[in-house]
Amino acid sequence: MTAQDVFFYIFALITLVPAFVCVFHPNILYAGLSLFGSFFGVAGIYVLLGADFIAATQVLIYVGGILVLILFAVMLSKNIYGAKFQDEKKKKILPGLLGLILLGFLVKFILTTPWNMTLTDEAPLPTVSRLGDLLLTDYLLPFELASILLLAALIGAIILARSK
Amino acid sequence: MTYLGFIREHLLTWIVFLPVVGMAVVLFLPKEKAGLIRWTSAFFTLLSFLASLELCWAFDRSEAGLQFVEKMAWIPTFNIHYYVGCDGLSITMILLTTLLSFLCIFASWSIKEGVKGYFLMFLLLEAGMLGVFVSLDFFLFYVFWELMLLPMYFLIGIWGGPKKEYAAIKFFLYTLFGSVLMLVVMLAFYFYSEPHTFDLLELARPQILKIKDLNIFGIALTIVEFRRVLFILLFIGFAIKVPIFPFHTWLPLAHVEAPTPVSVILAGVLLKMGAYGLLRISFPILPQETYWFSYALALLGLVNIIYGAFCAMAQITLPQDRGGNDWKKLIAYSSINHMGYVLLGMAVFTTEGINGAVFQMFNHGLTTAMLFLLVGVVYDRVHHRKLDGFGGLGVQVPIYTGLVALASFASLGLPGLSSFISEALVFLGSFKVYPSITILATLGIVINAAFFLWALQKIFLGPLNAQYKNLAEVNFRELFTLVPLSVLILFFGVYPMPVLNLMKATLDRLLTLLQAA
Amino acid sequence: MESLSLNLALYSPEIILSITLGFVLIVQMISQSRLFTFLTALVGLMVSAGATLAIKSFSPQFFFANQLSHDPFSLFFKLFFIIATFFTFLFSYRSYEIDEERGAEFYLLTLAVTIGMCTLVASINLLTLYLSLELVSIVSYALAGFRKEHPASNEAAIKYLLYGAFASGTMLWGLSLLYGFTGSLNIYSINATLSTASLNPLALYSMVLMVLFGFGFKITSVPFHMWAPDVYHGAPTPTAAFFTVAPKAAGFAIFIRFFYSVFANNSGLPDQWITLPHVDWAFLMAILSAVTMTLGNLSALWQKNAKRMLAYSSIAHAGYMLMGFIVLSKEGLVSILFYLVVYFFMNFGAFFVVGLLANKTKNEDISGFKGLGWTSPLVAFSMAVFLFSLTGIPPFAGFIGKVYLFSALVQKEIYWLLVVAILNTVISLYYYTYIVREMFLVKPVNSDKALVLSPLHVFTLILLVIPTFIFGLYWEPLFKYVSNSLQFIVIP
Amino acid sequence: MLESLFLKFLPSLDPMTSAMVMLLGMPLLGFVIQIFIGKRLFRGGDWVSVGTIFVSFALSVLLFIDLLSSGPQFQWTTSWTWIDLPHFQLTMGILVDPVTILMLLVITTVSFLVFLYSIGYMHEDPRYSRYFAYLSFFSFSMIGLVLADNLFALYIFWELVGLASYLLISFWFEKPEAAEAGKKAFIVTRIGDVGMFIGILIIFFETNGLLHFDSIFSYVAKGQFGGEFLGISLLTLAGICIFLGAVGKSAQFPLHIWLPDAMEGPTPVSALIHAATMVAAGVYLVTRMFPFFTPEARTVIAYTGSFTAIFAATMALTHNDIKKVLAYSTISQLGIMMMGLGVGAYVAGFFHLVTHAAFKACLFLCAGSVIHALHTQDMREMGGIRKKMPITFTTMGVATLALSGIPFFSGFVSKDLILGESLSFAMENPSHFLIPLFGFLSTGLTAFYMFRLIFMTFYGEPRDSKKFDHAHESPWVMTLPLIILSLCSLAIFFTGSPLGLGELSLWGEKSQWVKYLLEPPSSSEHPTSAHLYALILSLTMAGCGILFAYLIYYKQTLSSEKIAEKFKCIYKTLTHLYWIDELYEWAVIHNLLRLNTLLAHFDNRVIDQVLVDGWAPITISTSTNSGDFDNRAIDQMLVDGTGKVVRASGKEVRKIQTGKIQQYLLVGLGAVCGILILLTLV
Amino acid sequence: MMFAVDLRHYLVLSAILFVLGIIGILSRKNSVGILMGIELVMNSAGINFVAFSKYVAADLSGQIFALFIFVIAASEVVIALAIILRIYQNKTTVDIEDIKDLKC
Repeated sequence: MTAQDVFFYIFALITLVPAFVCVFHPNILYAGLSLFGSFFGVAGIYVLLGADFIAATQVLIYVGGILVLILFAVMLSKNIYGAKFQDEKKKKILPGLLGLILLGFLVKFILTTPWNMTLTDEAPLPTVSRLGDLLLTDYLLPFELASILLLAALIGAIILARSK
Repeated sequence: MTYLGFIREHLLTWIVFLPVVGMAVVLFLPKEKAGLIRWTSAFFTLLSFLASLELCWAFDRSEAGLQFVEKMAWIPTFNIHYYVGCDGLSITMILLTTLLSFLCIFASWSIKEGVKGYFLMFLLLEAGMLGVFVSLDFFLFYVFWELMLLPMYFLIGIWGGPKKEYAAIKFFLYTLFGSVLMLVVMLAFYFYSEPHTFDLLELARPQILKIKDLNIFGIALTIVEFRRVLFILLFIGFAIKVPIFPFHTWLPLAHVEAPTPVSVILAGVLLKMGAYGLLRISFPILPQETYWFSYALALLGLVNIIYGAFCAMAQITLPQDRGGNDWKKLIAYSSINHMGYVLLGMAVFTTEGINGAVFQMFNHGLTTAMLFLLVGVVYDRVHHRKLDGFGGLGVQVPIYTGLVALASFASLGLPGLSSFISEALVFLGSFKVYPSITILATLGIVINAAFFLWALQKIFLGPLNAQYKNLAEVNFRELFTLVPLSVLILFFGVYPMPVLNLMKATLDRLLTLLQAA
Repeated sequence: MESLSLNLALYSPEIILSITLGFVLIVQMISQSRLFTFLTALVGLMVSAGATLAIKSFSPQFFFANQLSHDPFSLFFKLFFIIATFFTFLFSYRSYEIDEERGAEFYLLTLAVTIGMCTLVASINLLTLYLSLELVSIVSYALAGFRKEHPASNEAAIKYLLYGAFASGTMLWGLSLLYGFTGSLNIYSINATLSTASLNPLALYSMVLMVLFGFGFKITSVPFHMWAPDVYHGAPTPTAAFFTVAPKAAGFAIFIRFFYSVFANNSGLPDQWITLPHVDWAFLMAILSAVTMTLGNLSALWQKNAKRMLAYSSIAHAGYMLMGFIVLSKEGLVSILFYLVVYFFMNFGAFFVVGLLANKTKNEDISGFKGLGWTSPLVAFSMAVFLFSLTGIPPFAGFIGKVYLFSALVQKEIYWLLVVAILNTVISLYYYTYIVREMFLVKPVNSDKALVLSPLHVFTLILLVIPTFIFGLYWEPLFKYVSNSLQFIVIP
Repeated sequence: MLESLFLKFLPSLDPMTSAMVMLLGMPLLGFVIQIFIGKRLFRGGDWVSVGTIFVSFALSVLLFIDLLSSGPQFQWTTSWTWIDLPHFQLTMGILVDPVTILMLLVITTVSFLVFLYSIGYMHEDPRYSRYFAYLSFFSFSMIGLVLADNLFALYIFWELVGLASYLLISFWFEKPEAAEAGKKAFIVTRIGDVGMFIGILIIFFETNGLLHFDSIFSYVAKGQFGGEFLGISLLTLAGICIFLGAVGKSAQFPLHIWLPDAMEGPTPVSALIHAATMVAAGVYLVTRMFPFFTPEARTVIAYTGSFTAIFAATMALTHNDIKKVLAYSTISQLGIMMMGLGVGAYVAGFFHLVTHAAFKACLFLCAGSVIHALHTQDMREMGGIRKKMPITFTTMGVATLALSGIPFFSGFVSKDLILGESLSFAMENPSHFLIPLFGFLSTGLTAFYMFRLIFMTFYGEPRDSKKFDHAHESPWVMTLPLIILSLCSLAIFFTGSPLGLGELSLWGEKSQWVKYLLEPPSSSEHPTSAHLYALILSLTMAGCGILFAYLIYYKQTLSSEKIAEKFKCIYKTLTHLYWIDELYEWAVIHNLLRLNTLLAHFDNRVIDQVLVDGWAPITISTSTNSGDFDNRAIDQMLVDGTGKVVRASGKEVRKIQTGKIQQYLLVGLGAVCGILILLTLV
Repeated sequence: MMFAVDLRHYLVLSAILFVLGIIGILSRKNSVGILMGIELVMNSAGINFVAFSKYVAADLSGQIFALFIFVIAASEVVIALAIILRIYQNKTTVDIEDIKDLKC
């Protein structure tokens, strides 16, 4: 078990435990806050996977953007501590069961599939410049498309959120 | 001269599409001018009728095959053609259709609201019916077949009686069910034929249908069985239209609820389509299966005869709240009975039988049309059709009584009137093959007589119901619709050959084909 | 850089659409006139359609670094989307649900969806595919909630969003597995690897199902259809009409392209495919098709709201179209394409009439149709045409569409599905004629006034009715065009 | 004579054909004119009908004279193809032979006289011209019937006379009874007709399409008519079927029920149709088809006839309606004729038809005259009008004597022949002794009830003085036919011998013209001893009958009430006509109605709501088991049909759309997991 | 060596995350909570792509995919929050259980 492995398990824990809390904690505020940890954990995983830029972006976008938005939304709604936001237990049984079945299938799939692993050498870090290259050559179209998407999403959000 | 030549070359097209032209003209007429709309429709149906007379005139009676054929590519990629023609089988039906349509226009005078829409629909209906009778391409046939449904739905649904909505949707659902089954068979024919074709004549050639074994969810169907399944599907499609027991329940309802002219068309023409379809499509294309099925067909014919007669009789015996006591329903059920003779005649593959069957189709068209027209006459005046609700009208309206009596006697198969000949031919033909069925079927004759006379008695005989002291006699317009039919009924009852001559060659050829199977 | 100009040329319809998108904003800001904005949007669409036709002359090829494919298949759908958008704009004009000052925003969002759809049908790369799919979806969520004051619209939006996000998440996972298994994002490479590798069928099925979640969501196939009635019901009518037609068509397009490229191989016979070994997704889809049409039709029977009824009907029609999908032959695919065109006119037309009526009554209840045939014969007649066409009765285009679908089944001798389909046709008649009945068989109340129609509405209506007729009587050119459009596989 | 006449006036046409067409066509012409413009003609156009029928009458007389001169071998036939299909032809043709001509003579004579009589009898009727139209139509059909040269054509006219009969019986249709009677007549005869039609079918089938009388006979004679059905040879079966037609038309047991009711029609109609001609058509048919019947079939005919004879005669005993008595008498006499034909007395049977036509027509017309005078048909309201209506009384007396079979009168001649033949038949086949027994008994009964009628009507005290006072003799148009017909009822008219015994005829064999024309030269004479016994027996029976009638109704030494009291059971049975009508009512009509109702119900409930609207098999089986369609439980179970099931399932199915997005997602995900689980399991 | 981390570990981690996200989506009453579930799902997919990118594809395509997933996640959240805000304004609730007016 190398250091990397240890880090993996640590990050996995950092990811999963808050995720668990996020899903099962009855209080939405705690759920939102725990998400913070989970996102960080994922960023850590990315680092382990040699995706430094992705990891950084993850922190920036998720933690800096999305999470803040979500928390903002949570805060906006009144009565956070009111009964309204307390989830019932019963509702979780069926989804949980289905989730477990699905998980079973997925894990079985993951473990039985002969992955076509070609990894020999570590991809050199940092990846930023190569990613930038790709984005302006092979992935130019998605890049542009994303801009349209963002524009449209922005306008859409504005339209919806703006009061009359 | 050249114009005439042009018309004659495309005579069938003219016949079919003149009503459509009429439709287009009516469409641009202002809604308020009801009279103009009526006369325009009358004019175009008359043109169509005249054209069909010309067709009859120019028709070569000794030719068994198709005449006046027109064939044009329509959808080449799907091998669909505009392919029309007529032979002895269809020409009688064309004549019947154009005649009844023309007369019905005059019976439609009592339609007071939505006149424009009514006549538009009516003309479309006529075009659809004529199209069915001239089509030689299965696809074209199907399109026309379905095309009729729409105007029929509206005609029943908008201008019908109290339960019109139910009747209309029931008719529509029923017939659509039948036709989708037909659609399946049509596509199967197309894809199993080599080369793929919708051409009914091509399909009728032996060896053209290369049907394969089939396996559906482990149920193996051999070629023979599969062909039989196809036959049955097709048969159900047509049986609903005929209608053959137990697919008949739409009929009484639709007939009763429809306005008079539409009942006339329904009984006079639409019912024939089923039988026509069997003769035109099922019989030639699947002769072996027809042969295999013939006993069942005869039995169904018998059931139709007896069952229809009993149900008609029940109109007299049942009180109204249990669905009886309705003159129109009585006639509707008698149609079921009459179509039974057609089936019986078709099922036996003898000259007399098949000629009788087709002739019976024609005659039933005349007599039942007349009966419905007559019911309409009195309904327009008193607004009910309860058999119990009349009484002694014979004193008040003798001419009307005479006409009803004539039509009723024609319908019950009195010699000297046209139906007798066709029924007798059917019996003569069927006795050779299925004596016991025929003997049972003769029971229908008695019951027929019983309920028609009973109805006559209830309505016209006995002391005059004081309510109808001022009932008006048939007027000139109504006479105009009724007299031609009575004359034809009488004429063909005495001298049927003009009609039989038209069809005998064709039917003989069909028969040879079937007997070969 | 020569290749860049070529790429841009081949991408010109979408580019023009994006430019239009910008122009719409600018024109709206400058002129403050709805009409100008409207015209700008229409002109942009027309130019884009022109561009689509113009680039037909380029030979089929991949472009944008194998992200997109230029082929008749995608061009057909691009044209389809542009026309659909065009009609949506016509529809939205003066619609009570899209209020005056927000017209530009509506055009903008719809155009963005159109760009997404146009890219989607051409994409052969998982990334572009996913991205354009999300472009379509995310903007659609906003469109569904466009009547933001209206709770139903909000509800439609949130439901659409949640379902969409869930579906795309699941699909994304599936895509990631595909990527993980083959190491490539290009669908042809994926197919190459998949068809040589020996994979556990169950694993393959899991991937198929996960991807299917996303596509099934788009085409409203059972069991991924459940969002559709609510969303179509709640969304503004023009948008709902748009949703039932365009994104669904886009879904079908990419569904076809993806499944036929990734999970199927050419069988050796021309225009025939076989599924990957051990993964009989065709049979699975056949069952889904049967269930979809049945469920859609049955649920539609009792609807009192015309829009909701049409929503269920559109589910049923998805089921019909899936019949063409499962036969694995060119005939089947052609019949889907043909049906989509026909379906566009009739379904859009039906929604259009519902919208016209709703402009007056402010709701879409079927009872609002009472006596319409007597007060506004033209509208009622058109509605009847659309509905009968949807049922599949000659001489309307819907019948021809069904004939092609059925004949695809007959050719493959899948009779059980055919029987289900014809029974469904009969059932569907019942609820379609329910509206017809209300319109014609019921006499209007005296107070009922005729619908007030602007010339534009009449024009649009006629534009929709005529093809519904024409394609029912003479569809040869359309069929030829459609079957020529079915060349989507370019051997890399 | 006839031919030369026609050659003179219509030289270009075949004289016989044109004569026949004219004979047939004249009444038709009368009908057409009357039905369309009769009302507007002078006197309601009665002269048209009378004139046209007179032409036919004259023609048939001429024809008869020709026949007498050319002898019994005369036969003339012509035919045209009527329906011509590949491998199938139906022809229409005319066959003229002695039987035809005799029938023509009877028909046209009686028709003419009745037409004449009707002018007086019907002169007040509002539908005067329509009446004549119908009469003309009847004559046309009847003439057509006897002219037909094949079974099919015969059947056509057979039905047409039925129609005419229907129209005339219910001529006074305002009376519900008349309307009812017309319908009954038509339907009951139609039952017989269907039998006949089946017979035609069998013949058509067996002979490969031969329907010509001659060709059928030669076919049968060659023994080619084979085949069996249920152990009965098809020939016999066909014969019985054909005979069924006659049973219906000639009101033989058990289809006799219509004839008494048919008396609701105007009396001249009863005379013409229901006494002289149409009802005799059955006898004519049997005569015409005589060679066709096998011995077995003939036995059936004989039994039917004899039973009908005695049966109807007993029913006539107690009736008080003058016309009904005559009607039952007609049935009885027709039975005698049938019996005669059945035992092989071909000539005698037909002979009786001819004589019966005259005296029965006379009787009816006389009755009509009485009714006309008294405005009632009930004999209990008559009496003592002998003086007031001498002509009527005399003619009726003559006809009664003829009917009773008293020497000097025609009935004696023909009836005696039949009885003699039947007796000799029974002597040859002792097991069939019932046949003559019935015959002789009926003779006695006939004499009894006829004299009862005479005594009650013409003798005694007037029972209803008011009516009596109004009574007067009828005008000459009515009495003239009476006189002519009563003259025809004299034996001398038929035999040339006043006594009526053919052996004593005055002018050679031709004076026994009926016999002369019909007797096949080869026919063997039966031993005369039988004839002698028969003569004595029948006279005795008739005498007894008259005596009883005299005692009871004239002298009233025996009280009819007392007898009735004594034989209450029998009397009651008789007054109720053996409850035959009630039996029919119960057995046929009632059950038929029930069947109808059931079927109609079946149609509504089961077919419509279950098979079509409904999910069938389970419910059907339960419903048939219970048999009671009215059952509420089934009703509630059945009402929902396929349509409703579909709609109900629609209603259920849409409930999965709960509006909760998370459930939607659950369904989707559940389906995915479900499919995966299913795949792992498979 | 079961604990030696390779592709499968990452995948299992991502699968767990995915399932957790799904459970969150299916069971949360608060619509914002559902959004969180969606984010978890997205994240798990991202992990997948990056892991495959390293182990299987040996290029950066997976990483690029992950980048775009961020973009989409962001826009989705933006739109979603706008909608939720709207609903809150109109109905003063963000409870998904209360949003069920459109049904049947």
